[in-house]
Amino acid sequence: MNRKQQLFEGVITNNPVLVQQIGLCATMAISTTLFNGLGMGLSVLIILTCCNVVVAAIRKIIPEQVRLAIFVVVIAGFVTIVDLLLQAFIPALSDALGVFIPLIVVNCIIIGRAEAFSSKNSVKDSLFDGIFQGLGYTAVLIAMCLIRELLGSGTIGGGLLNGASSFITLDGTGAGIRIFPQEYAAGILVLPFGGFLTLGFLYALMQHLLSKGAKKKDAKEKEVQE
Amino acid sequence: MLASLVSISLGAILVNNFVFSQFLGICPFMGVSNKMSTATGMSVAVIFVMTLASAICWVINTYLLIPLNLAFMQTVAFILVIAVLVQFVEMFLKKSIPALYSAMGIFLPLITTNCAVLGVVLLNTQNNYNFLESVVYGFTGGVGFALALVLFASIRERLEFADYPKAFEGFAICLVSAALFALAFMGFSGMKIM
Amino acid sequence: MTVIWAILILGALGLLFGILLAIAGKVFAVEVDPKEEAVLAACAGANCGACGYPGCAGYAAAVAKGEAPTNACVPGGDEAAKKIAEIMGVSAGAGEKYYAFVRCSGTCGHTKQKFDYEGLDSCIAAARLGGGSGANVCSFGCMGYGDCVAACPFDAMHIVDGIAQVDRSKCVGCMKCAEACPKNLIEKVPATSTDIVACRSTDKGPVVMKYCDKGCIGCQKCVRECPADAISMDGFLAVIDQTKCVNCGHCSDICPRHCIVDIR
Amino acid sequence: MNETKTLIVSSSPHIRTPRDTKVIMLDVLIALAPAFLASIIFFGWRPIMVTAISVASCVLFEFGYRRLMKKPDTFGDLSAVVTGVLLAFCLPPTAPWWLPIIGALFAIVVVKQLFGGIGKNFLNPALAGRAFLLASYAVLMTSWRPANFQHVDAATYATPLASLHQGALSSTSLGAMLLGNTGGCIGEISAIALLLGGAYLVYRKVISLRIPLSFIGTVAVITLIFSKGNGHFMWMLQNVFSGGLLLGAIFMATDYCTSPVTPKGQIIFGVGCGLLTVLIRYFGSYPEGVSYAILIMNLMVWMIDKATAPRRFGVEPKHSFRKLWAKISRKGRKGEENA
Amino acid sequence: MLFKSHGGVHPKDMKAPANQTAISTIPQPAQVVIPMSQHIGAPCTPLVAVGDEVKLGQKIGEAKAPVSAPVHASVSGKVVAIEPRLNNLGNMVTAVIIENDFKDTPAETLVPAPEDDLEDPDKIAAIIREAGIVGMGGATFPTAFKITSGWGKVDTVIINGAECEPYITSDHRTMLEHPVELLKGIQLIMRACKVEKAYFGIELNKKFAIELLNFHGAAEMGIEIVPLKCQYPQGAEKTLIQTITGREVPPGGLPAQVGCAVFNTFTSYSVYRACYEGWPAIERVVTVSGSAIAEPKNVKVRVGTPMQWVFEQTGGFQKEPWKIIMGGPMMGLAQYDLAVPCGKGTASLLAFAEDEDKTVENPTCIRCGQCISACPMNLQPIYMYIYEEKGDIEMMQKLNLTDCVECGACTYICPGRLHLTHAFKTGKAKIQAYNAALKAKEEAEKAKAEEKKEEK
Amino acid sequence: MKKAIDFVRPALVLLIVAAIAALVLGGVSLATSGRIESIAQEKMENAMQAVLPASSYADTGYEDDGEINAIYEAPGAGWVVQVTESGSQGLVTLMVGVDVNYYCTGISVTESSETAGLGAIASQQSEKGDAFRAQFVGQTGTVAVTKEGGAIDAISGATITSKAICRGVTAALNVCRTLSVSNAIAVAAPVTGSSDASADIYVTQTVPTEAQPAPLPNTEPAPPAVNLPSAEPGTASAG
Ligand SMILES: Cc1cc2nc3c(=O)[nH]c(=O)nc-3n(C[C@H](O)[C@H](O)[C@H](O)COP(=O)(O)O)c2cc1C
Ligand SMILES: Cc1cc2nc3c(=O)[nH]c(=O)nc-3n(C[C@H](O)[C@H](O)[C@H](O)COP(=O)(O)O)c2cc1C
Ligand SMILES: Cc1cc2nc3c(=O)[nH]c(=O)nc-3n(C[C@H](O)[C@H](O)[C@H](O)COP(=O)(O)O)c2cc1C
Ligand SMILES: Cc1cc2nc3c(=O)[nH]c(=O)nc-3n(C[C@H](O)[C@H](O)[C@@H](O)CO)c2cc1C
Ligand code: SF4
Ligand code: SF4
Ligand code: SF4
Ligand code: SF4
Ligand code: FES
Repeated sequence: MNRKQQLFEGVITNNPVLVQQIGLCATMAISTTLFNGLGMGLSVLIILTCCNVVVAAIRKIIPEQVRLAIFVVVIAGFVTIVDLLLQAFIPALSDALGVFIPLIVVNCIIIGRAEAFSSKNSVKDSLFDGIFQGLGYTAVLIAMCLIRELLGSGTIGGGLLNGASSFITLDGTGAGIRIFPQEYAAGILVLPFGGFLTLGFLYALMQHLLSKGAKKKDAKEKEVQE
Repeated sequence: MLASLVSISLGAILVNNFVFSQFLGICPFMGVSNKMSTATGMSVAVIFVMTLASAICWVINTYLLIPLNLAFMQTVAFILVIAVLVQFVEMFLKKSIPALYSAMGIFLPLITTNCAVLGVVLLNTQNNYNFLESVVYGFTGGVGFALALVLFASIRERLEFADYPKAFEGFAICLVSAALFALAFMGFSGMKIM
Repeated sequence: MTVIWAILILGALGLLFGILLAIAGKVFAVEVDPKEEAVLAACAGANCGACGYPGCAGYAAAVAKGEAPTNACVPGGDEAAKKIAEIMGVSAGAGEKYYAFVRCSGTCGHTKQKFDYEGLDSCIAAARLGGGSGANVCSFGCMGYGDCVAACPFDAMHIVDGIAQVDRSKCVGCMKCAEACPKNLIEKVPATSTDIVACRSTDKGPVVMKYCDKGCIGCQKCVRECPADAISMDGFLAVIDQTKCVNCGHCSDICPRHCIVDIR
Repeated sequence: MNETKTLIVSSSPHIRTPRDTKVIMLDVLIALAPAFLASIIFFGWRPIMVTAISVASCVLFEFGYRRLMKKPDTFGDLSAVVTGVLLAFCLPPTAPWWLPIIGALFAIVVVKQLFGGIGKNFLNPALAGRAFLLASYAVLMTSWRPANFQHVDAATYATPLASLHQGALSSTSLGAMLLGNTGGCIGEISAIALLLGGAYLVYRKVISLRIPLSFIGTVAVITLIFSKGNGHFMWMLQNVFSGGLLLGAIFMATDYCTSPVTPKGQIIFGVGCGLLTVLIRYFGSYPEGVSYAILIMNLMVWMIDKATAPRRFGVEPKHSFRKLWAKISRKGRKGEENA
Repeated sequence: MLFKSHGGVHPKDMKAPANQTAISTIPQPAQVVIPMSQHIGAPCTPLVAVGDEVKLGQKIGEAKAPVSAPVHASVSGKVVAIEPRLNNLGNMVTAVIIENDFKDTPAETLVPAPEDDLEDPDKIAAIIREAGIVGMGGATFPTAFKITSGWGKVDTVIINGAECEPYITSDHRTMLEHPVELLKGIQLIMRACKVEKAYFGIELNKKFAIELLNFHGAAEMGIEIVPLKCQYPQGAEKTLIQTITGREVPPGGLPAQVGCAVFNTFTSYSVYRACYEGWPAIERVVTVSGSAIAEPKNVKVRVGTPMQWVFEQTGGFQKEPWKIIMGGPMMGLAQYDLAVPCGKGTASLLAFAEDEDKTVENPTCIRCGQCISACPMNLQPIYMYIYEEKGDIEMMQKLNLTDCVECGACTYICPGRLHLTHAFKTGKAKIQAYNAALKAKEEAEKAKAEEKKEEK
Repeated sequence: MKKAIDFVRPALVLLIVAAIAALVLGGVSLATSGRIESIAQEKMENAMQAVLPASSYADTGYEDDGEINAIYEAPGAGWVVQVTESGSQGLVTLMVGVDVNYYCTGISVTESSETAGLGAIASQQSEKGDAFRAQFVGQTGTVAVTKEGGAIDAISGATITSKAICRGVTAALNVCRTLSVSNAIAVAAPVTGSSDASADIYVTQTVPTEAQPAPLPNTEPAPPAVNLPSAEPGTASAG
C-alpha cells in the first residue's frame, strides 16, 4: 500500500468527518477550545490505531455471529483505558470532554474502520490507517476549534496556550491568546448551533475546494490529451 | 415523583434535546432524515432500543457493577449489552415478525453505533436515576430524537426546492439547517416546570 | 479482587452473549440473497446511513433488488462502488459507446421566430403555444429552453447559441435528455459515427428555405455523391445509415446548407 | 403575419394584478411606520440610528451576496428592507451600532440568501438574527432603558415582561403599554401603533386575520385561565400588550415565507405560536417567548401545510363537523325559500 | 347569489369603454376563412369543392360524429380554396375560403321552424344541431349534444350571464338589446332540456340588464334572475353551479352529474335566432377593446372574418399592439398572426399596447398563499407549481392538478409573477403522457403475458 | 459434534476477548484509581480551602436532600457546605464556607451553566465575579438581594442567578445551625432566623477518617477562588 496516498486519503479525500460524514457528535460537541480539540483528536487517534491493530490481528479468528460484539468489546476496552489514563493524568481534559470520552466507543469512525478496513487488511496497514484516519479527524477538529474559539470567544488556543506568556499549559487552565475583546465575540458559536454551522461551512469549503481541484485535474487531463 | 418524571421528560424531549443540544446521535440524524418514511421508521426503532437499553443497563449497573466496585467497566459492559441486544432483537424480528422488521428492524444495526443510545445509559448513571427514571429518560430521549428527526426530514423535503450554492449541496446545507434548528430549539433552554 | 471480578463478570457476559448470539444465529437464521451478502461485504460497514438507507444491510438489500444505485456508499468511496457494481454485474465500460446528438442546427440568427415567447422556461411548456412549435417557425427545431439540460444528470447538455448542444466529454449516453425533449430531436449515435445530419425538418425545400438558413432542403446532393451509398431520403430529409457510413466526411463538405456536421 | 413587429405570445391569463412583491413589502413598511414613530417619541434618536444601520446592512448584504453568487439582484423587492426594519424593531434601543450589522449578516446571508433568498428560507430571518444576537450578546440584548416619559429609576429598570416573568403584575399602567410609554425593544412598545399597522395590513389584504387572531387569542385565553398575580383580567391584558406579542403576531408570524399557506394551517400555526409563547413565558428562562415560539413553529410549516390541504372541490367533506355545517346551512337555505 | 363560492379575484373590469355604444355592424370582408373545426369534438367534412358557388347560411361542413357541429357559409360567394389555415389555437386546420360576392344571397334553408316544432324537445335539439350552435361562452361544446345527453339527468338549467372576464361586454350588450329574444331562447332551451326552472346568473355590474330582463317577465317564464357578486371566475361552470345551487360537480365530472346544464347568454340568443328566424351560427357579437384599440366597441362579425379586418373596420389601432388576444384577458389565447379568422366562440378581440401581464425576469414565489385563496377549485397552486417544475407526477396527481380549470385566477393574483396556469397546463400534459405511457406499458405486458399463455 | 462447536466457538472467542479486556482494564483501573481518587480529593480540598481555610475537613455524611449535597466539617473553623440551587439556565452548585458563629466565610461557584456575560459572572474569576462573591463574606441569617430587602447587589441583568446563590447561602447557613444543635459542637450563638424544617439530620462521624489532605505531586496549589474580604466578617453582617 502506498503510504503517501493512504495519508492523503485519510486527511483529505477520505477524511472521516468531511467525506465519510461520520463521527459527527464529538466533532461538534467538544470543538470549542483548541485544548479540547487536540485532546479529543489525539485520544481518538490512539484508540483508533490500537483498535485497528488488534482487530487486524485477530480478524481471522473472529466468528461471524459475534463479530460486532468483539469489536465493541475491544474498542470499549481501549476507550476505557484512555478514559482512566486521562482522568489520572490530564484531569482537566477529562472534565472538559466529559461523556464524550466513553462515547468514543460508538464513534462511528472506529467501528467503521474496524468493519471497513482492519477486518480486511494486515496489521501494518491497519496501523497506518488508524494513524492517518486519526490525523484526518484531528485536523478537522483543530480547524473547527480554531474557528469556533476565535469567533465565539475571541481567543486562540484556549486551554493550551496562555495569553500573556504564550506558555503551553497542559492542565487546561490557559486562557488562550486574546485576539479581540470578549464582548464582541459571538458566544453562540460555542453553543450547539455553532457546532453545526461551523461544520456546515467547513464542509462546503471542502466541497468547493475538491470540486475546484477536480476541475483543474480535468483541465490538465484535457491539455495532456490535446 | 411524578414531577420529577415530568421534568425529566420535558428535559429529554425539548430542553436538552439529544440532537440539538446534547450532540448525540448526529450521524443517523443526518443520514436517515432524507426521507420522511425512513425517518419515521428509524424514530420508532430508536425509541424502542433506547428504552430497552436504559432498563437493562440500569439493572446491570445497579446489581452487578456497583456492588462489585466495577464502575470503570460501565462503558464496556453497556456497549456490549447494547450491541448484543440490538443484534438479538434484529434477528428475532427478522425471523418472527417480518412485517415489523421491514418497518423498523432494518434500522436496528444503525442504532448500535448511535451515540444517543450509549449516551442515554451513561447519562442515566451519571444522573443517578432510579429504574423508573432511567426508563422514562430513555423513552423520552428517544421521543426527542424522533421529534428532531421527523421535523428535520420535513424541512429537508422543503430544501429540495431551495436554491443554495453548489458547494453547499448535500451534507453542508443540512448542517446549516440543523444549526438553524438548534437556534430555534434554544428557546427551550433553561425551561423548567416545577 | 476487583480484577478477578472484572474478568469473571465480563467473561460471563461474553460467554452468555456468545452462546445467545450463536443460538440466535441458528434459530433465527433467514435465507438471504447471496448477492445481498456480497454487497454488504463490499460496503464500508460503518452503518452510518450516509447512503440514505437504513444501515448497510438496508442499502445492500436495496442494491440487490436493483432499487439502489451501486455508488451510494459514501465511506466506501469509489472502491466499494466498483466492487458493488461488479457484484451486480453492471459493467461500466462494456459494449459500444454512444453519445447523444441534437439534430438541429438552427442557432440564433439562422432561424425565424413567429413571435416573442413569454412564459415558463421549459420546452414542453413553450410547445403548448404556437401550435406545438413554440416561437420557432420551424416546427421541428430546437426551442432552446433546455428541458434536456435539466434532465441530464451529468451536466453534459448545454444551451449554446440558442440550441442544445452535447458536451461529449461528459455525456455517457444515458439518453435521459431524449426522454425530456418534446421535439424528439435527440438521437443516440455511436461514438464512432462522424457525420450526422443535424436537422430533422421533413418540410419541403422552399418552405425550409424560408425559415432556416441551415435546414435540410432535400437537394439530394449528398445522396448522389456518397461513395458508400449510405445516404437516403426520408421525404425531404437526408438520412445517413451509420452502418454503411465509412466516415469519409465528404457529405459534410459538400452539403450546401451545412446541415451535415462533421464531429471529428 | 405581421411582419413589422413580432407580437408577444404567452399563456393565459394576460393581465395581472398591479400588486407585486414590492408593493406588498411597501405596504408592510407603511404599516410599520406608526410603531417607528412611537419608538422615536419614546426613545429619542437612537431607534433611528439602529433602524437605519440595520436596514442599510440588510440591503447591502443582500446586494453583495447576490452579486458574489452571480444571481440576479433582488434588493429592489424591498424584502430586505422589511427584514432590516423588523430586525431593528426587536433590538433594544440601547443597542450599539455594530449589533444590527452582525444580526443582519446572519439574517440575510445565512438564514435567507444561503437558501436561495425570498420564499426559500424556512426560518424568519429577522427573528433568527435576533436569536443569534441574544445568545451571543445577552448583556447588550437585555439592557433596557425606560421610555422618555417614564418616572422610574433607570438604574434598576425592568420591563413589564421582566416582572411578569417573576410572576407579578407590572407596575406599568395599561395606558402606558398601549401608548408605548414603557421599556422594551424598539418596535414593540406601542400597542396602539402596532394595532394600527395591523389594521392597515388587513385592510390592504396583505395579511389575513387568521394568524394574528389565533396567536393572540391563544395567549389571551391561556393567560386568562392560568393567571398569576392578582386580577385575572389584568394579568391577561398585560400579557397581551407587553413584550413582543403584538409585533410578533402581526408582523412576524405572518411572514409569508415562514408561515403556512393554507388557511387551516395558518390557524394551527397561530395557535401553536400562542401555546409556545405562554410555555416559554411561564417556564422558560427568558421572559419573552414570542420570538422563539415563532422560530420553533417555523420548523413545522412544511408539515402543517402538507397536513392541511384544502378540501377538494366537489368531494364531500370528510370531517363530521363540516358535514354538520353543510347540513345546517342547507337547512337555513330551505328556511329562506319557505319565507 | 345563494351560496358563497370559494376563491376568486377582482381584476378591474375595464368594461366601460366598449359598453357605452350599441352593437354595430362592420362591412364584410372580401374573403372569409371558415375552419371546419370550430368546436370541441370531431371536425367537419367539407360539403363543397373549390369553385362552388355558396349561399349565405348554406351548410358547407357536415358533422358526422355525435359530438360535433356543422359549419355554414357566413357570406355568399365562391369557394376559392380548401386548405389548411392557421386557427386560433396555432394549429393548421382545414378551412373553406370563400370569395365574398357581397350579395348575401340567402340559402333556402334560412327559414324559421314551424311553431309546432318548437314544443318538441327532440325537434328543438335537431334545429340547434343543424344550426351548428356550439357553446359561445368559449368552450364551444356542441350545444345540441349537451342538451340531449342531459335528458333524464338535468333538473336545472343555468344560463351563464356572468361575463366575469374584464373587457368583454358582448353578452351584456346582447342582454340590453335583445332581452325578449334572449328570454325566448332560454325558454326554448328549458323546453329542450325538459325542465321547468332556469336560473339566469348575472353579475351585479349589469344591474340595468337584470332590471330589464325582470321587466320583460323573466319570472313568469320560470326564469329566475340570480344577481352574482362581481368576482372572477364567477362564470366558470363549476363555480356558477355551486354559487347558484350549492351543488358541487365532482372532480372530473360533468354538470349533468349534479343535474345541471349550463348555457351561455349568447348561446341562448343564438338558439332563439335559429328557431324563430332560421339563422345558423354564422354571426356573433364580438367585443373589440384593449389599450391599443382606438374605439372600443361591440360589433357583429361574420364567422370566418380575419382579425385584421375586424381591427381595421373598427377604427384600427391607436398604438402599436404589443399583444393580441382572442377571447378574454384571463382565458383567451394570444395570437401572433392577424390572418386568423374569428369563430363561433370568439367573444372578444383585445389588443394591448403594453405589458399588461407584467412579466418579470425572475418570477419568485414568496409563499404569500394568495393563489390558494384565489383558486375556485380549492387547489394549492404554489405546491402544484413546484412539483410540476420538478416533474414529480405522483405529487402532481396527489395535489389534484388535473382539477385545475385553468381559470388563471392564481396567476393573476400572484405577486411573485409566477407562470402558474401555464405550468398547470403543461403539468396536465405531462400527467397525460405519463398515464398513456403507463397504460401502453401495461398493455404491452398483458399482451406478452397472453402470448406466453398461448404458447404454453 | 460439529454443531456443538458451532455454538461454543463464538461464545468462547467472545469469552476470551472479554476476559482479556477485563484483565487489562482491571489492571489499568488498579493502577490509576489511586491517582484519580486523589485528584478528586484535591479538587474538593482546594475548593474548600478557598471558602474556609482549615487544616482538615471531614465529611459529616449528610444525606443529599436535593438542595444540600454534602457538609464537611473543619474542626474548630466551621463547615463547608455544598449546595445546589436552580438558577436561570440550569443548576448552580456552590461551596459555602460557614464559621462557627454561622457567618459566611466565602463562597465559590463550582458548577453552573448560566449565560456567559450574565449569570456566568457569578462563577468567573473576574473583577465583577470576585466583587459579587465577596459580598457574601460575613453574611448571616437570611441572605437576599437588595431588591428583596437584602444586602447583596445582584449581578446586573442576572437577578435570577443572584437570587439562586442567595438561596443557597441561606440554606447552607441554616443547615449548619441545625447541625450544630443536634451535634452540640458550636459554642455560642443561639439559633436565630428561620431554621430549616429538616429534623432528620444525623451525623455519622465527627472525626475525619483521612485527616491529611492528599499531597500534591506535580502542581502548585491553585489560588483560592475568592479573594478574601476587605471588610471584617462582623462589620458586614446584616444583623
Ligand atoms: C374560468 C372560466 C370562466 C368562465 N367565464 C365565463 C363567463 O364569464 N361567461 C360565460 O358565459 N362562460 C364562461 N365560462 C364558460 C362556462 O364555464 C361554460 O362553458 C359556459 O357557460 C357554458 O355555456 P356554453 O356551452 O353555452 O358556452 C367560463 C369558463 C371558465 C373555465
Ligand atoms: C368529451 C366531452 C364530453 C362532454 N359531455 C358533456 C355532456 O354530456 N353534458 C354536458 O352538459 N356537457 C358536456 N361536456 C361539456 C363540459 O361539461 C363543459 O361544458 C365543457 O367542457 C366546457 O367547459 P366550460 O363550460 O367550463 O368552459 C362535455 C365536454 C367534453 C370535452
Ligand atoms: C439569553 C438570555 C440569557 C439569560 N441568562 C440569564 C442568566 O444566566 N442568569 C440570570 O439571572 N438571568 C438571565 N437572563 C435574564 C433573566 O431571564 C431575567 O430577565 C433577569 O434575571 C431579570 O433580572 P434583572 O432584573 O437583573 O434584569 C437571561 C436572559 C436572556 C434573554
Ligand atoms: C406580512 C409580512 C411579514 C413579514 N415579516 C417578516 C419577518 O418577520 N421577518 C423578516 O425577516 N421578514 C419579514 N417579511 C419580509 C419578507 O417576507 C422576508 O424578509 C423574506 O424575505 C424572508 O422571509 C415580512 C413580509 C410580510 C409581507
Ligand atoms: S442526458 Fe445522458 S445522453 Fe443526454 S447528454 Fe446527458 S449524459 Fe448524454
Ligand atoms: S433539444 Fe429538445 S429539450 Fe433540448 S432545448 Fe431543444 S427542444 Fe428543448
Ligand atoms: S388556474 Fe387552476 S390552480 Fe389556478 S386558480 Fe384556476 S383552477 Fe386554481
Ligand atoms: S400567489 Fe404566487 S407568490 Fe403567492 S404563494 Fe402563490 S405562487 Fe407563491
Ligand atoms: S458520532 Fe454520534 S452518531 Fe456518529
